[in-house]
Amino acid sequence: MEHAHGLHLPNSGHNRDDEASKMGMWLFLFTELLLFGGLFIVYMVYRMLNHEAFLLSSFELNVWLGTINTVVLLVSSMTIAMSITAIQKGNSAQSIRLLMTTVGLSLLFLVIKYFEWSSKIHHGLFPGMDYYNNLPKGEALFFFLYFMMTGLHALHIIIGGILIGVVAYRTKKGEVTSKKYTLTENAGLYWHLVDLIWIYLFPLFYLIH
Amino acid sequence: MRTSASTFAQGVDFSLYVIAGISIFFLIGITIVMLFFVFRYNKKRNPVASNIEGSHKLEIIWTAVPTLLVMVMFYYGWMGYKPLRTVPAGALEVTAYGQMWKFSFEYPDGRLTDSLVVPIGKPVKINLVSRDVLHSLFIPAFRMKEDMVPGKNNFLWFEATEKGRFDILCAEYCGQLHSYMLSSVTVLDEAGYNQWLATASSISEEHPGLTLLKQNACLTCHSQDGSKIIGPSFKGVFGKTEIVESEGVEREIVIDEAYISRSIKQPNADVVKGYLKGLMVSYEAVLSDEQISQITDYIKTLK
Amino acid sequence: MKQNKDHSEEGTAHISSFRDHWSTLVTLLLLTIVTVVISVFGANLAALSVATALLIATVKVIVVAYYFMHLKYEKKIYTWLILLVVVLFAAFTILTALEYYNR
Amino acid sequence: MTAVSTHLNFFQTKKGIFSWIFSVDHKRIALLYFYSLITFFLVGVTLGLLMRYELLNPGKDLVEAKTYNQIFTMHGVIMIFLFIIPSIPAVFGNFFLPIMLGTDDVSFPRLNLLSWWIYVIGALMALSTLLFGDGPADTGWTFYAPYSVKTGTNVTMSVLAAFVIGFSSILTGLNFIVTIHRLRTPGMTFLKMPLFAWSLYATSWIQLLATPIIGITLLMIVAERVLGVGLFDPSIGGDPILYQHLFWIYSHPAVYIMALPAFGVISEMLPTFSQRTIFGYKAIAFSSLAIAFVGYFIWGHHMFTSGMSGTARFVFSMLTFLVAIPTAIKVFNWVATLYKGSINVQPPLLYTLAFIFQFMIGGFTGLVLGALATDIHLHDTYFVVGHFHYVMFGGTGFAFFGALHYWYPKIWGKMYNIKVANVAFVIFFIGFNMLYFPMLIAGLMGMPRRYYDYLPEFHLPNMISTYGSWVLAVGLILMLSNLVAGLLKKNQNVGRNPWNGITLEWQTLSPPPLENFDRMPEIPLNGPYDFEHKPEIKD
Ligand code: HEA
Ligand code: HEA
Ligand code: HEC
Ligand code: CUA
Ligand SMILES: [Cu+2]
Repeated sequence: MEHAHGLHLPNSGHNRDDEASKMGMWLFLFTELLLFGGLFIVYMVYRMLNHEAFLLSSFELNVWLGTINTVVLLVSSMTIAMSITAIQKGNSAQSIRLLMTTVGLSLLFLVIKYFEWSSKIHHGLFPGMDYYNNLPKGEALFFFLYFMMTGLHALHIIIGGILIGVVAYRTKKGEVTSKKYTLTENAGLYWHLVDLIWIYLFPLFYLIH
Repeated sequence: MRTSASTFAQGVDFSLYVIAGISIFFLIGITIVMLFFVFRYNKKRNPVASNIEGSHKLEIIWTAVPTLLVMVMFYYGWMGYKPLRTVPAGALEVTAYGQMWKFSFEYPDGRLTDSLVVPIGKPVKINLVSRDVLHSLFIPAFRMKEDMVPGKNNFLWFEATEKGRFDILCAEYCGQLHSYMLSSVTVLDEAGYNQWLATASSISEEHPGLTLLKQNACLTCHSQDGSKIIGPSFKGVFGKTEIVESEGVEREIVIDEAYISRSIKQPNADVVKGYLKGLMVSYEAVLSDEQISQITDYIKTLK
Repeated sequence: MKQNKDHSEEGTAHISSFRDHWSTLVTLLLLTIVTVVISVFGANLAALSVATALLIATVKVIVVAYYFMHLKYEKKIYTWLILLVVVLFAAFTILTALEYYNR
Repeated sequence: MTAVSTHLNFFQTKKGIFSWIFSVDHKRIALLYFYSLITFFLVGVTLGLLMRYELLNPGKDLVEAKTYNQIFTMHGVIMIFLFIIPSIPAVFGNFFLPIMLGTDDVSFPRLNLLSWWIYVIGALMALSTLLFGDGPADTGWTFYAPYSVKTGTNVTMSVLAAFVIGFSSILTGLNFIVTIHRLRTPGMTFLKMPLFAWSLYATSWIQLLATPIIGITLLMIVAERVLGVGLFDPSIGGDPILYQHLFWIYSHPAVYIMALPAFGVISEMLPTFSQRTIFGYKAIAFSSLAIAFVGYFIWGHHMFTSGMSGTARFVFSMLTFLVAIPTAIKVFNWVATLYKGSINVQPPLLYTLAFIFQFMIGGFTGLVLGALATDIHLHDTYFVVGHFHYVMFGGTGFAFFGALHYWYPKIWGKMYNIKVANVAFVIFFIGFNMLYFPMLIAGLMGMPRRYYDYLPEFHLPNMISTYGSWVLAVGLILMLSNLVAGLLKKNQNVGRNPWNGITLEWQTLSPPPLENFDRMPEIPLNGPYDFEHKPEIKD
């Protein structure tokens, strides 16, 4: 590209550097953690101030759907980890299959989430709706945080799903190989982060009985 | 230059002098040393530099000394501050309300004033209540300031040591007329204060509705002369036909008693076209029905 | 420093076996079941149930990070950096809570 | 001379506007940042001038109260988010970090370009508030709830702009951290890095780990305004104090995003103009990390009068004093660096000295604010305004202009008129202190900030301050026109190393070639400022 002529430094920023991409990914995950971290602080404070209301509202959520979704995410975490193993061993076909399984699981997660949300919205619990506006303050906060946090999380699921799809496509095109699989690894890291956040969201919203 | 008229002033000023003293000493000292070096080791005088990489001894000294000094500063800051939050028992309690853009004060006997009057040499505790956004009650002469936070009870206290009239300013940005949110505190001697207490609070000739409008700061947003401030002017408003938006639907209404009452109790139910929702807060808990009808009576007179 | 060429094959990357992944998953599922059981049937534990739920969540997170995210086989610096982030976040919450507890 | 003619410098390799705005070369991106920053700086500074004119006399001089409020908000937002936070890292960091490390670019060149684009988009969003609705936000740059959720001005757009710009900052930080870890030239260990790189390293960690918090906070403001939920508005359930916590969890560390890079350039200029090694290299390097770390835990000092609990006030005040210690270490080491040097008084050194002086005033006034007793009196008065202009403008701003004078010949391969630069500096310095010192006095007298109008007793300091702003303006205009005039000169050759500096950027051509070096850079034997074993640099 632009760097066609002249001195070539050994440590050029235009070299391929897998370690750097991985490090970049980790750093990016840190910012994601703190992005959710801000919301967790809000959650903590409002829970401290509205203890009873939070307890009461959490009964509105369906523990079983939450549990199923947890399982779905955990399994998807495993499949993507396996797809890395597969590509490391040079088995791209298997890797693609595992990636697509992960995408499938992410869709399953979203479908379940959709049913959960729509039943809440049906009850008028979405911020701005009439029923919501008349809720006691603490409960309204609970549902706002519920929608904001699971919503932001779902957004991450969608982005992650698309990213994994891209990885599968590029594996198919032979751009991801057993010699060059940072992309798969990074998609995996991102996906695990989404899982990590859910691991905390789940008890905080569904299990405070 | 600075008046100090409360028991805190001394402690606060003392910690200021301690910190400023140490600071000015270092500021001048370091600046002089710096300029001296620039002069003494100028390349004309000192053509060859010596590479001195550092000195552990010096590093330790200039870590330890500032550590010590900042702890001293912290200590005096804390000592000067502690009395500010410990209210003595038996303090006179006054509630201060802040709203865009006016302070008002409520005394235990129920009288409402827009400036504070306190006796000298007696602790006074002010409970701070905000009706809309953040404000901050600031009395420079007393070295005292504390925010009025809506939905949260905050307080400050002081004991005045000097007679006179001192400024009260709003120190937390609260919107358009923040810089006009002023008031004052008058410190009287015991006798003067008791006399002030004894005078009946509303012997004025004013229309009681107007008094209410003034007391509740309605007039900071609503003019009486037809000009637009934040809300619609009260002039000629009664009986007028105007367009309001209720729950997103525009409709035409004629302003009558019921509408005014609703506008005061639920200002956001019908929002006048061209004005903003949310700025005016509900006065349902503040004004009784009787007071509202006094206000309405007064508004009717503004033709 | 060791950045003299392309870094594609720097070190030999550890390859986890499918079996490792399966056992990690089983651990995580077991932990999930424990949390759900505690909170659904152990309602009388009250505040404790939140604490245990969060504790178990933390264990799960460590498992995911360690095995799925390969932290176990990465350079130590990543572990330190993660600890840094955790310490920071803990400090944020503690300092904020300090205020609300003493309200 | 011959070397110069055979190598194309990075300006010459490609032409046309697209070769700039889509360039992945860190030097071009740095200059893109520079031109956009300076534009916003001029806008911000003009707003400052307008404010000062309004405050010349009590009562109305120029604008209405609401306009004034919008002006200071716009001024604050532009200065903080568009100028001072990106300033040194995005311009000089981008340009010189790779060169100082002896590499040819950052680790993620395309991400770097993306950061600039995000920055520009954010900036356009911020400026777009001028055009529609009720005009720019009138909340102050702090966007305190609940006012910010109630007012009718375009707060939502301003807040979204700040959110977007935050990402640019995060990505720049991420890029720098990876670059420093991965791309140092062979032989350059962490402890042989120039101090500028160290300060950028510390800064980048703050950018990376603090910015997301404000991102999410600002999104909550948007949600609150759009959906009407009561997150921070107590009349519908929320807690306004929580907003302040979240805001300052970012914004206090952010002040060190502004200050640390300035410390870095100061640590570069001092050895160069004293022609000797820096005093206490490790102390300066590690104190940057210490400041970055401790800086995370002292945000509460902005909230001493908000009704926080006594325990929290105690802890935050104490921690606040702790940051003074690493800063003190730096100041003492800098001054010691002048000792037994061979000091060459040039414009960059003048800015350096002014920096130290003014930053001390700023820092010491910070200590006054950090103490509980005095902050109760001074919080939200002009004393605070004086404090932060001293640290931000008198500190970072002066360091920025110092750095500009320092690296000017390297970036453009030309030289400005040194005499004029010195004169401009003197006017600038006098104007600056005349503008901001009276603010400290007004604050002690009790004049609150964000005041459109003031009581007559504050007239004198305000008057002096306004006159000072005019002096400052003259200085600034003279300085900038001198720099521009330098660029218009033809056929100059400043050589590789006009100041006889030692860090790697002085070993290459001025301006550098596209791949930064025309020969393998050589690092000095013992540490980056080892003037005794300075590699010979031939033109
Ligand atoms: C570049 C930006 C920058 C920097 C570096 C600092 C540095 C410091 N700041 Fe400042 N500050 C701001 C930008 C900055 N600040 C801004 C923008 C605001 C207002 C925000 C708003 O409300 O809009 C603010 C507000 C602010 C407040 C809140 C005031 C209020 O609203 O009530 C406080 C209170 O503690 C404070 C303290 C400090 C301290 C203790 C330091 C310390 O880091 C200073 C340390 C430096 C020194 C101490 C000097 C050097 C040392 C020596 C010469 C050695 C000798 C030293 C000793 C003997 C101790 N700052
Ligand atoms: C780096 C940051 C920075 C810088 C450089 C400045 C620079 C200036 N600021 Fe600053 N200021 C802030 C950051 C900064 N400010 C912040 C964060 C706030 C808080 C906002 C808030 O409360 O929310 C603030 C608030 C603030 C206030 C308080 C407002 C209030 O509380 O009511 C005032 C008042 O005087 C002020 C004045 C000035 C002036 C006169 C300048 C001077 O530097 C300006 C000097 C002028 C010149 C040097 C002009 C010369 C140039 C020209 C004339 C250009 C010609 C034009 C073209 C060619 C297009 N500022
Ligand atoms: C902070 C500013 C503010 C304050 C204080 C305020 N108002 Fe209002 N008021 C408004 C705004 C804005 C509107 C228009 C929007 C609306 O209808 O809600 C309004 C509307 C009204 C109306 C309806 C006017 C019309 O033309 O339909 C009445 C009546 C009224 N206010 C009375 C009062 C009274 C009485 C008080 C004091 C007890 C008061 N207001 C205090 C801002 C304010
Ligand atoms: Cu009320 Cu400012
Ligand atoms: Cu701060």
